[in-house]
Amino acid sequence: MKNIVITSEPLNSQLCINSVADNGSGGLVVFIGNVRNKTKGKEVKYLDFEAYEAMALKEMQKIAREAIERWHLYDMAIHHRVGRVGIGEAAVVIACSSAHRKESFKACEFAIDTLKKTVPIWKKEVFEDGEVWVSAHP
Amino acid sequence: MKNIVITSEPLNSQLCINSVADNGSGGLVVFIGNVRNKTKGKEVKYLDFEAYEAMALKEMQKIAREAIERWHLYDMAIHHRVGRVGIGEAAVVIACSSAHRKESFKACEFAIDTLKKTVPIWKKEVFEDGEVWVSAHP
Amino acid sequence: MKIQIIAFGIAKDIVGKKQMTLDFEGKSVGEVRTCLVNRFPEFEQLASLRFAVNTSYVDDSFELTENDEVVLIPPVSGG
Amino acid sequence: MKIQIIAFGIAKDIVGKKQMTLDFEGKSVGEVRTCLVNRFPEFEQLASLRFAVNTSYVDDSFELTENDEVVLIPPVSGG
Repeated sequence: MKNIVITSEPLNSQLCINSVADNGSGGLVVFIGNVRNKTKGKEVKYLDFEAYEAMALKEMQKIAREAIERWHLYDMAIHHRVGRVGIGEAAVVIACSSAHRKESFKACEFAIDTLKKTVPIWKKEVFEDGEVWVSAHP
Repeated sequence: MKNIVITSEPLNSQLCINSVADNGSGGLVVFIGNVRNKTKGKEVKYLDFEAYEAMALKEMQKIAREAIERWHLYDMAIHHRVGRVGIGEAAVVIACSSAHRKESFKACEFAIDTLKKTVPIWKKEVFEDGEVWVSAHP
Repeated sequence: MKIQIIAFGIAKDIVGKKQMTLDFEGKSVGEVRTCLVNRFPEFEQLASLRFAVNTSYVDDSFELTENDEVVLIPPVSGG
Repeated sequence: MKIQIIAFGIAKDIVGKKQMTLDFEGKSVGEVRTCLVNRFPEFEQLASLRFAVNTSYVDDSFELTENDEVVLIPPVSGG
Protein backbone atom coordinates (compact mmCIF):
# COMPACT_ATOMS: atom_id res chain seq x y z
CA MET A 1 0.00 0.00 0.00
CA LYS A 2 1.76 3.15 -1.15
CA ASN A 3 -0.37 5.23 1.27
CA ILE A 4 1.15 3.65 4.37
CA VAL A 5 4.54 5.18 5.02
CA ILE A 6 7.22 5.13 7.73
CA THR A 7 10.06 7.52 7.04
CA SER A 8 12.89 9.36 8.76
CA GLU A 9 12.39 12.34 6.41
CA PRO A 10 10.17 15.31 7.41
CA LEU A 11 6.51 14.57 6.64
CA ASN A 12 4.82 16.47 3.84
CA SER A 13 1.16 16.81 4.81
CA GLN A 14 0.26 18.09 1.34
CA LEU A 15 1.63 14.89 -0.20
CA CYS A 16 -0.40 12.80 2.22
CA ILE A 17 -3.55 14.84 1.44
CA ASN A 18 -3.00 14.60 -2.31
CA SER A 19 -2.65 10.83 -2.11
CA VAL A 20 -6.28 10.46 -0.96
CA ALA A 21 -7.83 13.31 -2.94
CA ASP A 22 -10.10 12.07 -5.66
CA ASN A 23 -12.39 13.88 -8.09
CA GLY A 24 -15.34 12.06 -6.58
CA SER A 25 -14.63 12.92 -2.96
CA GLY A 26 -16.30 15.88 -1.32
CA GLY A 27 -14.98 15.64 2.22
CA LEU A 28 -11.39 15.22 3.23
CA VAL A 29 -10.27 15.12 6.86
CA VAL A 30 -6.67 15.29 7.99
CA PHE A 31 -5.08 14.77 11.39
CA ILE A 32 -1.59 16.11 12.02
CA GLY A 33 0.19 15.20 15.25
CA ASN A 34 2.86 17.77 15.94
CA VAL A 35 5.64 17.53 18.50
CA ARG A 36 4.85 19.73 21.48
CA ASN A 37 7.41 21.96 23.16
CA LYS A 38 6.36 20.93 26.65
CA THR A 39 5.19 17.88 28.52
CA LYS A 40 3.71 18.36 32.00
CA GLY A 41 5.21 21.84 32.03
CA LYS A 42 8.73 20.59 31.28
CA GLU A 43 10.57 21.84 28.19
CA VAL A 44 11.17 19.14 25.54
CA LYS A 45 14.24 19.43 23.31
CA TYR A 46 13.08 16.92 20.68
CA LEU A 47 11.50 13.48 20.33
CA ASP A 48 13.13 10.31 19.15
CA PHE A 49 10.84 7.71 17.52
CA GLU A 50 11.71 4.05 17.11
CA ALA A 51 9.58 1.62 15.10
CA TYR A 52 9.41 -2.13 14.68
CA GLU A 53 8.96 -1.24 11.06
CA ALA A 54 7.70 -4.44 9.41
CA MET A 55 5.02 -4.91 12.05
CA ALA A 56 4.18 -1.20 12.34
CA LEU A 57 3.49 -1.02 8.59
CA LYS A 58 1.29 -4.11 8.88
CA GLU A 59 -0.70 -2.66 11.80
CA MET A 60 -1.07 0.70 9.99
CA GLN A 61 -2.38 -1.13 6.93
CA LYS A 62 -4.86 -2.99 9.11
CA ILE A 63 -6.16 0.32 10.49
CA ALA A 64 -6.53 1.85 7.02
CA ARG A 65 -8.24 -1.24 5.65
CA GLU A 66 -10.69 -1.41 8.54
CA ALA A 67 -11.46 2.33 8.35
CA ILE A 68 -12.02 2.23 4.57
CA GLU A 69 -14.41 -0.68 4.92
CA ARG A 70 -16.29 0.54 7.99
CA TRP A 71 -16.90 4.12 6.81
CA HIS A 72 -16.93 3.49 3.04
CA LEU A 73 -13.96 5.78 2.48
CA TYR A 74 -12.46 6.46 -0.92
CA ASP A 75 -9.05 6.16 0.64
CA MET A 76 -6.87 6.64 3.72
CA ALA A 77 -3.18 7.47 4.02
CA ILE A 78 -1.05 7.18 7.17
CA HIS A 79 2.45 8.65 7.26
CA HIS A 80 4.57 8.24 10.40
CA ARG A 81 7.97 9.71 11.01
CA VAL A 82 10.78 7.96 12.90
CA GLY A 83 14.13 9.07 14.28
CA ARG A 84 14.70 12.51 15.73
CA VAL A 85 11.72 14.88 15.31
CA GLY A 86 12.00 18.52 16.31
CA ILE A 87 9.49 20.73 18.15
CA GLY A 88 6.59 21.79 15.93
CA GLU A 89 7.36 19.13 13.32
CA ALA A 90 4.78 16.49 12.41
CA ALA A 91 5.22 13.00 13.85
CA VAL A 92 2.15 11.62 12.10
CA VAL A 93 -0.22 12.67 9.31
CA ILE A 94 -3.45 10.79 8.59
CA ALA A 95 -5.70 11.81 5.70
CA CYS A 96 -8.92 10.27 4.45
CA SER A 97 -11.60 11.08 1.92
CA SER A 98 -15.24 10.12 1.53
CA ALA A 99 -18.37 11.26 -0.25
CA HIS A 100 -19.78 12.60 3.01
CA ARG A 101 -17.75 14.44 5.60
CA LYS A 102 -19.20 12.79 8.71
CA GLU A 103 -17.62 9.46 7.72
CA SER A 104 -14.19 11.02 7.20
CA PHE A 105 -14.26 12.69 10.61
CA LYS A 106 -15.13 9.42 12.34
CA ALA A 107 -12.63 7.36 10.35
CA CYS A 108 -9.75 9.78 10.92
CA GLU A 109 -10.35 9.89 14.67
CA PHE A 110 -10.62 6.08 14.81
CA ALA A 111 -7.32 5.78 12.93
CA ILE A 112 -5.27 7.99 15.25
CA ASP A 113 -6.90 6.49 18.38
CA THR A 114 -6.13 2.95 17.18
CA LEU A 115 -2.62 3.80 15.98
CA LYS A 116 -1.76 5.00 19.47
CA LYS A 117 -2.87 1.67 20.93
CA THR A 118 -1.67 -0.97 18.47
CA VAL A 119 1.15 0.24 16.21
CA PRO A 120 4.61 -0.75 17.53
CA ILE A 121 6.24 2.68 17.52
CA TRP A 122 7.85 4.19 20.59
CA LYS A 123 8.72 7.76 21.39
CA LYS A 124 11.35 9.03 23.75
CA GLU A 125 11.14 12.59 25.04
CA VAL A 126 14.53 14.19 25.27
CA PHE A 127 14.94 16.93 27.88
CA GLU A 128 17.89 19.14 28.80
CA ASP A 129 18.65 16.80 31.73
CA GLY A 130 17.61 13.34 30.57
CA GLU A 131 15.19 11.30 28.50
CA VAL A 132 12.01 9.27 29.03
CA TRP A 133 10.18 6.58 27.03
CA VAL A 134 6.63 7.95 26.83
CA SER A 135 3.84 5.91 28.51
CA ALA A 136 6.20 3.07 29.45
CA HIS A 137 5.21 3.17 33.12
CA PRO A 138 1.71 3.32 34.57
CA MET B 1 -8.89 38.12 12.10
CA LYS B 2 -6.21 37.17 9.59
CA ASN B 3 -7.29 33.52 9.83
CA ILE B 4 -10.70 34.16 8.27
CA VAL B 5 -10.35 34.49 4.52
CA ILE B 6 -12.60 34.75 1.46
CA THR B 7 -10.67 34.71 -1.79
CA SER B 8 -11.09 34.07 -5.49
CA GLU B 9 -7.56 32.60 -5.64
CA PRO B 10 -6.99 28.83 -5.30
CA LEU B 11 -6.86 27.82 -1.63
CA ASN B 12 -3.55 26.72 -0.18
CA SER B 13 -4.34 24.17 2.55
CA GLN B 14 -0.75 24.22 3.80
CA LEU B 15 -1.01 27.96 4.43
CA CYS B 16 -4.24 27.44 6.35
CA ILE B 17 -2.64 24.64 8.41
CA ASN B 18 0.47 26.69 9.15
CA SER B 19 -1.63 29.59 10.39
CA VAL B 20 -2.95 27.51 13.32
CA ALA B 21 0.16 25.42 14.03
CA ASP B 22 1.74 26.36 17.31
CA ASN B 23 4.65 24.87 19.20
CA GLY B 24 2.31 24.09 22.06
CA SER B 25 -0.31 22.26 20.03
CA GLY B 26 -0.23 18.50 19.73
CA GLY B 27 -3.33 17.85 17.65
CA LEU B 28 -4.27 19.58 14.44
CA VAL B 29 -7.40 18.67 12.47
CA VAL B 30 -8.14 19.91 8.97
CA PHE B 31 -11.26 19.69 6.83
CA ILE B 32 -10.99 20.21 3.09
CA GLY B 33 -14.14 20.45 1.01
CA ASN B 34 -13.32 19.61 -2.58
CA VAL B 35 -15.54 20.15 -5.60
CA ARG B 36 -17.00 16.83 -6.73
CA ASN B 37 -17.20 15.80 -10.36
CA LYS B 38 -20.77 14.55 -10.06
CA THR B 39 -23.99 15.45 -8.29
CA LYS B 40 -26.76 12.86 -8.23
CA GLY B 41 -24.98 11.02 -11.03
CA LYS B 42 -24.83 14.07 -13.29
CA GLU B 43 -21.47 15.40 -14.51
CA VAL B 44 -20.57 18.83 -13.08
CA LYS B 45 -18.37 21.16 -15.19
CA TYR B 46 -17.46 23.53 -12.35
CA LEU B 47 -18.97 25.41 -9.42
CA ASP B 48 -19.52 29.12 -9.13
CA PHE B 49 -19.54 30.56 -5.59
CA GLU B 50 -21.02 33.92 -4.66
CA ALA B 51 -20.62 35.48 -1.20
CA TYR B 52 -22.18 38.37 0.66
CA GLU B 53 -18.64 38.99 1.72
CA ALA B 54 -18.92 41.44 4.64
CA MET B 55 -21.53 39.29 6.35
CA ALA B 56 -19.91 35.97 5.41
CA LEU B 57 -16.63 37.06 7.03
CA LYS B 58 -18.53 38.11 10.14
CA GLU B 59 -20.37 34.77 10.36
CA MET B 60 -17.13 32.83 9.79
CA GLN B 61 -15.48 34.83 12.58
CA LYS B 62 -18.40 34.00 14.87
CA ILE B 63 -17.94 30.29 14.17
CA ALA B 64 -14.19 30.42 14.86
CA ARG B 65 -14.67 32.43 18.03
CA GLU B 66 -17.33 30.06 19.36
CA ALA B 67 -15.29 26.96 18.49
CA ILE B 68 -12.12 28.36 20.11
CA GLU B 69 -14.00 29.15 23.30
CA ARG B 70 -16.07 25.97 23.49
CA TRP B 71 -13.25 23.49 22.82
CA HIS B 72 -10.34 25.53 24.23
CA LEU B 73 -8.56 25.59 20.89
CA TYR B 74 -5.28 27.32 20.31
CA ASP B 75 -6.63 28.62 17.05
CA MET B 76 -8.92 28.06 14.07
CA ALA B 77 -8.61 29.22 10.46
CA ILE B 78 -11.39 29.19 7.84
CA HIS B 79 -10.56 29.87 4.18
CA HIS B 80 -13.40 29.94 1.64
CA ARG B 81 -13.05 30.33 -2.08
CA VAL B 82 -15.45 32.30 -4.29
CA GLY B 83 -15.94 32.60 -8.04
CA ARG B 84 -15.41 29.72 -10.41
CA VAL B 85 -13.94 26.61 -8.75
CA GLY B 86 -12.93 23.60 -10.84
CA ILE B 87 -13.47 19.90 -10.16
CA GLY B 88 -11.11 18.54 -7.49
CA GLU B 89 -10.22 22.04 -6.26
CA ALA B 90 -10.88 23.07 -2.65
CA ALA B 91 -13.89 25.27 -1.95
CA VAL B 92 -13.21 25.45 1.77
CA VAL B 93 -10.39 24.63 4.17
CA ILE B 94 -10.84 24.67 7.95
CA ALA B 95 -7.93 23.97 10.30
CA CYS B 96 -7.77 24.00 14.08
CA SER B 97 -5.29 23.11 16.78
CA SER B 98 -5.60 22.12 20.41
CA ALA B 99 -3.61 20.42 23.14
CA HIS B 100 -5.76 17.30 22.83
CA ARG B 101 -6.95 15.86 19.55
CA LYS B 102 -10.53 15.05 20.58
CA GLU B 103 -11.32 18.76 20.92
CA SER B 104 -9.94 19.58 17.47
CA PHE B 105 -12.02 16.84 15.82
CA LYS B 106 -15.21 18.11 17.46
CA ALA B 107 -14.47 21.76 16.77
CA CYS B 108 -13.60 21.21 13.10
CA GLU B 109 -16.78 19.23 12.46
CA PHE B 110 -18.87 21.87 14.28
CA ALA B 111 -17.28 24.58 12.12
CA ILE B 112 -18.07 23.01 8.76
CA ASP B 113 -21.59 21.97 9.88
CA THR B 114 -22.35 25.52 11.07
CA LEU B 115 -20.74 27.19 8.04
CA LYS B 116 -23.09 25.26 5.78
CA LYS B 117 -26.09 26.58 7.73
CA THR B 118 -25.28 30.18 8.53
CA VAL B 119 -22.63 31.69 6.26
CA PRO B 120 -24.12 33.66 3.33
CA ILE B 121 -22.30 31.94 0.50
CA TRP B 122 -24.09 30.35 -2.45
CA LYS B 123 -22.92 27.81 -4.92
CA LYS B 124 -24.18 27.24 -8.41
CA GLU B 125 -23.51 23.91 -10.12
CA VAL B 126 -22.74 24.38 -13.78
CA PHE B 127 -23.56 21.44 -16.07
CA GLU B 128 -23.09 20.93 -19.79
CA ASP B 129 -26.77 21.82 -20.29
CA GLY B 130 -27.59 24.39 -17.61
CA GLU B 131 -26.96 25.50 -14.05
CA VAL B 132 -28.57 25.14 -10.62
CA TRP B 133 -28.31 27.08 -7.32
CA VAL B 134 -27.59 24.31 -4.82
CA SER B 135 -30.18 23.69 -2.04
CA ALA B 136 -32.36 26.62 -3.14
CA HIS B 137 -35.47 24.49 -3.43
CA PRO B 138 -36.80 21.96 -0.90
CA MET C 1 -41.92 53.09 2.97
CA LYS C 2 -39.05 52.91 0.51
CA ILE C 3 -36.10 50.60 1.16
CA GLN C 4 -33.15 49.30 -0.82
CA ILE C 5 -33.14 45.58 -1.62
CA ILE C 6 -29.89 43.73 -2.31
CA ALA C 7 -30.21 40.22 -3.67
CA PHE C 8 -27.77 37.28 -3.79
CA GLY C 9 -27.79 33.85 -5.38
CA ILE C 10 -31.13 32.67 -6.68
CA ALA C 11 -32.84 35.73 -5.14
CA LYS C 12 -30.94 37.89 -7.61
CA ASP C 13 -32.19 35.71 -10.48
CA ILE C 14 -35.78 35.97 -9.19
CA VAL C 15 -35.88 39.76 -8.87
CA GLY C 16 -33.83 40.08 -12.05
CA LYS C 17 -31.17 42.35 -10.62
CA LYS C 18 -28.70 42.74 -7.76
CA GLN C 19 -30.23 45.90 -6.35
CA MET C 20 -33.65 47.57 -6.45
CA THR C 21 -35.78 50.07 -4.57
CA LEU C 22 -38.88 48.55 -2.94
CA ASP C 23 -41.88 50.63 -1.96
CA PHE C 24 -44.03 48.59 0.44
CA GLU C 25 -46.91 48.91 2.88
CA GLY C 26 -45.87 48.81 6.55
CA LYS C 27 -42.50 48.87 8.27
CA SER C 28 -41.49 45.34 9.34
CA VAL C 29 -39.35 42.78 7.57
CA GLY C 30 -42.39 40.49 7.56
CA GLU C 31 -44.22 43.03 5.45
CA VAL C 32 -41.27 43.22 3.07
CA ARG C 33 -41.53 39.44 2.75
CA THR C 34 -45.26 39.62 1.93
CA CYS C 35 -44.69 42.34 -0.65
CA LEU C 36 -41.85 40.39 -2.32
CA VAL C 37 -43.80 37.11 -2.43
CA ASN C 38 -46.76 38.89 -4.01
CA ARG C 39 -44.60 40.54 -6.61
CA PHE C 40 -42.32 37.53 -7.26
CA PRO C 41 -44.29 34.32 -6.52
CA GLU C 42 -41.15 32.25 -7.19
CA PHE C 43 -39.92 33.20 -3.71
CA GLU C 44 -42.55 30.88 -2.28
CA GLN C 45 -40.85 27.90 -3.89
CA LEU C 46 -37.54 28.46 -2.09
CA ALA C 47 -36.59 26.22 0.85
CA SER C 48 -36.20 29.42 2.90
CA LEU C 49 -35.76 33.16 2.57
CA ARG C 50 -34.00 35.09 5.29
CA PHE C 51 -33.20 38.79 5.59
CA ALA C 52 -30.16 40.69 6.84
CA VAL C 53 -29.70 44.30 7.87
CA ASN C 54 -26.24 45.68 8.64
CA THR C 55 -24.64 42.25 8.04
CA SER C 56 -26.82 40.55 10.66
CA TYR C 57 -29.78 38.22 10.27
CA VAL C 58 -33.05 39.87 11.34
CA ASP C 59 -36.40 38.17 11.88
CA ASP C 60 -39.79 39.15 10.51
CA SER C 61 -40.64 41.44 13.42
CA PHE C 62 -37.61 43.68 12.80
CA GLU C 63 -38.70 47.27 12.10
CA LEU C 64 -37.11 49.12 9.23
CA THR C 65 -36.34 52.79 8.68
CA GLU C 66 -36.75 54.66 5.39
CA ASN C 67 -33.90 53.85 2.97
CA ASP C 68 -32.59 50.89 4.98
CA GLU C 69 -30.62 48.33 3.01
CA VAL C 70 -32.23 44.91 3.31
CA VAL C 71 -30.31 41.91 2.00
CA LEU C 72 -32.18 38.86 0.70
CA ILE C 73 -30.59 35.60 1.86
CA PRO C 74 -31.91 32.55 -0.01
CA PRO C 75 -30.81 29.08 1.28
CA VAL C 76 -27.04 29.21 1.78
CA SER C 77 -24.84 26.51 0.26
CA GLY C 78 -21.23 27.31 1.07
CA GLY C 79 -18.56 24.77 1.91
CA MET D 1 14.27 -24.17 24.79
CA LYS D 2 16.38 -21.51 23.08
CA ILE D 3 14.74 -18.57 21.32
CA GLN D 4 15.88 -15.24 19.91
CA ILE D 5 14.63 -12.13 21.72
CA ILE D 6 14.41 -8.78 19.91
CA ALA D 7 13.74 -5.74 22.08
CA PHE D 8 12.43 -2.27 21.24
CA GLY D 9 12.02 0.97 23.16
CA ILE D 10 12.40 0.69 26.91
CA ALA D 11 12.60 -3.12 26.63
CA LYS D 12 15.90 -2.70 24.82
CA ASP D 13 17.18 -0.49 27.65
CA ILE D 14 16.07 -3.08 30.24
CA VAL D 15 17.74 -6.10 28.64
CA GLY D 16 20.70 -3.92 27.67
CA LYS D 17 20.75 -4.89 24.01
CA LYS D 18 18.61 -5.12 20.90
CA GLN D 19 18.96 -8.87 20.47
CA MET D 20 19.76 -11.80 22.73
CA THR D 21 19.37 -15.56 22.96
CA LEU D 22 17.09 -16.71 25.79
CA ASP D 23 17.24 -20.23 27.21
CA PHE D 24 14.04 -20.81 29.20
CA GLU D 25 12.01 -23.58 30.84
CA GLY D 26 8.83 -24.51 28.91
CA LYS D 27 7.52 -23.56 25.48
CA SER D 28 4.82 -20.90 25.80
CA VAL D 29 5.11 -17.11 25.53
CA GLY D 30 3.82 -16.95 29.12
CA GLU D 31 6.85 -18.91 30.23
CA VAL D 32 9.11 -16.52 28.32
CA ARG D 33 7.42 -13.69 30.22
CA THR D 34 8.08 -15.38 33.59
CA CYS D 35 11.69 -16.01 32.71
CA LEU D 36 12.23 -12.39 31.59
CA VAL D 37 10.56 -10.89 34.65
CA ASN D 38 12.71 -13.07 36.93
CA ARG D 39 15.87 -12.08 35.15
CA PHE D 40 14.96 -8.39 34.63
CA PRO D 41 12.61 -7.30 37.47
CA GLU D 42 12.21 -3.87 35.83
CA PHE D 43 9.78 -5.45 33.36
CA GLU D 44 7.26 -5.67 36.18
CA GLN D 45 7.16 -1.89 36.44
CA LEU D 46 6.03 -1.40 32.83
CA ALA D 47 2.40 -0.51 32.09
CA SER D 48 2.30 -3.56 29.79
CA LEU D 49 4.54 -5.99 27.97
CA ARG D 50 3.30 -7.69 24.82
CA PHE D 51 4.98 -10.17 22.51
CA ALA D 52 5.01 -10.57 18.75
CA VAL D 53 6.00 -13.47 16.54
CA ASN D 54 6.19 -13.05 12.78
CA THR D 55 4.99 -9.42 12.99
CA SER D 56 1.78 -10.37 14.83
CA TYR D 57 0.80 -9.98 18.45
CA VAL D 58 0.61 -13.34 20.25
CA ASP D 59 -0.85 -14.03 23.68
CA ASP D 60 0.72 -15.87 26.58
CA SER D 61 -0.65 -19.27 25.51
CA PHE D 62 1.15 -19.13 22.12
CA GLU D 63 3.55 -22.09 21.77
CA LEU D 64 7.04 -21.43 20.48
CA THR D 65 9.43 -23.53 18.44
CA GLU D 66 13.20 -23.74 18.97
CA ASN D 67 14.95 -20.64 17.56
CA ASP D 68 11.76 -18.62 17.08
CA GLU D 69 12.20 -14.85 17.05
CA VAL D 70 10.11 -13.26 19.79
CA VAL D 71 9.77 -9.48 19.78
CA LEU D 72 9.23 -7.63 23.05
CA ILE D 73 6.62 -4.86 22.71
CA PRO D 74 6.59 -2.46 25.67
CA PRO D 75 3.73 0.13 25.81
CA VAL D 76 3.55 1.74 22.37
CA SER D 77 3.52 5.55 22.07
CA GLY D 78 3.38 6.46 18.40
CA GLY D 79 1.46 9.38 16.93
